[in-house]
Amino acid sequence: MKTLITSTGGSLDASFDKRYGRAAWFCILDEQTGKTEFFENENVNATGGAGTKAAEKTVELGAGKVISGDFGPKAKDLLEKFNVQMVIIEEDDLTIKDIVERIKG
Amino acid sequence: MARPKSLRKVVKPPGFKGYKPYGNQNASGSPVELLYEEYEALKLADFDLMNHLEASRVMGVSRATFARIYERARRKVALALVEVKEIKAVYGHAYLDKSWLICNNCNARFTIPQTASEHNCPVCRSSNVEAVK
Amino acid sequence: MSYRIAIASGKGGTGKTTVSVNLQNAIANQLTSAVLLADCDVEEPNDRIFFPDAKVASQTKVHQMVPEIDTDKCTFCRKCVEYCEFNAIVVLPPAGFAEVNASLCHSCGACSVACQDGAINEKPVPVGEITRMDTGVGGGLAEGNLKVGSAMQTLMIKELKKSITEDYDVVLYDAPPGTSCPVVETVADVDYVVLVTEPTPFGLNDLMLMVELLIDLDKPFGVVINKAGLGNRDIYEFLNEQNIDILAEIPFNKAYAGKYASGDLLTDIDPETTESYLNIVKSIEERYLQYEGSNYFKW
Amino acid sequence: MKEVTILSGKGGAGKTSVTAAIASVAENAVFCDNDVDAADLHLILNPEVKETHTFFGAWVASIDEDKCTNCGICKSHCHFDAIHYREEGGLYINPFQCEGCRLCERVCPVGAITSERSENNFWYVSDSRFGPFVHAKMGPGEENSGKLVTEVRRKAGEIAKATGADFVINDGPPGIGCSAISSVTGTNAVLLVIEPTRSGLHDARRLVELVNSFKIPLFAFINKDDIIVEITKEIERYLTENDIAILGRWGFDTNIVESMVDKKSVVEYAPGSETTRSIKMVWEQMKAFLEVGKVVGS
Repeated sequence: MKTLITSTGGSLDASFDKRYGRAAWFCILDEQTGKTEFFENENVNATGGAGTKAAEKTVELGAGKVISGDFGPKAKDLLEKFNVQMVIIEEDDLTIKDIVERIKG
Repeated sequence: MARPKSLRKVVKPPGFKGYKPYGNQNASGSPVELLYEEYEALKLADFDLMNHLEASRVMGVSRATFARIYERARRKVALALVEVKEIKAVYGHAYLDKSWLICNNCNARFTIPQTASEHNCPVCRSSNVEAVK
Repeated sequence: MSYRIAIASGKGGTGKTTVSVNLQNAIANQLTSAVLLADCDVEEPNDRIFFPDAKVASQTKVHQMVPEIDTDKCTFCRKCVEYCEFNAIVVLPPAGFAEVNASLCHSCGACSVACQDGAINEKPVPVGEITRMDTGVGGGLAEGNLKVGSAMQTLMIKELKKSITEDYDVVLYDAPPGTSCPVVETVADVDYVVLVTEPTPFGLNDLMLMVELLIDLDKPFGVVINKAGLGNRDIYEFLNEQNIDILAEIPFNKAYAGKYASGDLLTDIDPETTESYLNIVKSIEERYLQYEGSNYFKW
Repeated sequence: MKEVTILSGKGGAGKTSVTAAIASVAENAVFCDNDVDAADLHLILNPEVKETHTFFGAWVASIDEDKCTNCGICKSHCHFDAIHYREEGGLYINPFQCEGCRLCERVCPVGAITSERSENNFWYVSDSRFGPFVHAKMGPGEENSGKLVTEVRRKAGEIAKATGADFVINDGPPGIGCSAISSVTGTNAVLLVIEPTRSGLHDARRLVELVNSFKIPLFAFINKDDIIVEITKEIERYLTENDIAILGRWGFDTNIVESMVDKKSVVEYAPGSETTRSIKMVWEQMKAFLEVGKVVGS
């Protein structure tokens, strides 16, 4: 399964971004192969609807699970509709690498 | 490998973490673990006074499965009362209507989509999870 | 045509609602009974709280035209997504999913222009309602009430104004707080703005923002200083420097604040406060007499 | 680092006075004014601005009159009545009425219309006597934006991280719209300041609904609780029914207005007053909740 993690930058050393719709980057982790790929969030500066667009991107990238700091009501509805598992991590100072390693166990 | 159990819908998690007997200092042995779905079955059948068919529909399981869950729930409560054991509410094989779970191991909060086949923590794989009130 | 006055304040809590309600009462008693109050604070309309005995005369739903995507006709080309500046449309080609989120939609019509497949139809979605009430004061109260979470404040205000088809001598608009779009919409067609402020640094700060906006919009205005006696003199210096009219000062007193709190405002007002409202009415009367559409020659 | 947002629904309930008072008792905190539409906290914090940033707001369209052929296609497409004929002929767009949908730009057959993001909004990073302070100023008539709120909160979070601050304290916007949502998502607790008036109660109900939908722990503070006891009681009943703890209360105290005029927090202006004592209690309880997850003594 693929997992989307919100990130502040385009590499594994970047910090985990606790915002969903307004995260700077999205990291896609393929849990089977352990490979990661980074996508820039085009809607980071949208005046509205950033959460909706992020949810659309999540489904488009084929993620079944999404890890972020919080989800707005509109994003929640959409993710629920597409059976995407939402995961909230509240810790600060995590890098994308930390989270990926946690998942890999 | 055993067939994964299908998830049972729990409308509302129990409002307690557990029960302790009093008037008896030496409650014996390990606590009885009452699963959320067992609590829900007791509630639907003996509190809301639904018949088994109605209750099974609410929980989204077959009538036979409901009967099994309900039977187990009653036996556990009886065991706890007679053998003076504590009761602990434990997250079982349930998903909650639009609500969130929390992992006691890594503190991640998460949802369980209806199509999910497992209910462990999606980050650290721990099975020590409970519903967020 | 009615003479239209907006009652506005940059900051919330200056007593804008109190002034609106009492001003309607004073105008009804002193000037003309054909005076309507319209509550344009559509997100949190509070004027009706002051009329516990109001009778609802009529109620109309307000709709927003929201596009709906017919997935049988849709070719999932995503052109509508590209046209939508408000990120209200989600299209997922592999899933055959295309939907418009009504709470993000601004009803601009761009997606209908974008769609080449005739898959978009606009359907009315309720965003709130307009209520007309008989309050026993003048022509009563018109209230716009927007559903929680809707972004269509300006549409609601426009519709509220449109719903006032009768010919009143004076219409008062109780504006929402702040200086953003809904306020601009409220004052857009008025003949005069009454700014309500309080003599504190907060009041002055927000008044300055409001003055800046009204000068930009080229609207005539005057200021009512509420809670006079509290705070300091800075606001008077500012108004004097800028040569802005002070219509009246309403003295602060705690008993009066208690009346506000309980929604009981139109009775037992102390003489000083009554005097203040008379002063506002007088200033308005002078302007009203010069107003072209006025047929006010009775006196 | 933990984050708290102070909200009130209706304006004028005393939210900024409460925030300023908390600012003077909270140690090692970063402050953030989320009320970007009518920012007030800076009047008391008296910040020394270190950085100024432009915030790009909504799109605003304008017509190049040299290219325009007066065909009127844009006008017929505009759903906001923002495009008008000039008395002397020619079309123009009223920037205050423009919603920024850019449809006119797309339908113009001669490419005479362009849109630009409004540059009339600013946000600042400042130092204050209580600690770092992030605040903003929106141009008049600008669209009230949750995005600007998100932006100032992000910066405040970054500063807190960099300086090792324990708390970020947000002075929330009025209302229950998009900017209020932006100011509560992802915070650790919300403090609701309620003034016991009919409209105060009315607004509090709508806010409780909103905050509950995000499952964020919610606490209440009652301001001017002695103005009308009957409504204060009604508010207390409502809060109890909804399991919302009242962390503290202020009576009507002229010190509050006087301190504001003096551009000080009430804690600085009247350190020995009951009002000051009360706010200290509120912060102690809030701090305990944020640190260990429960409220002391309630």
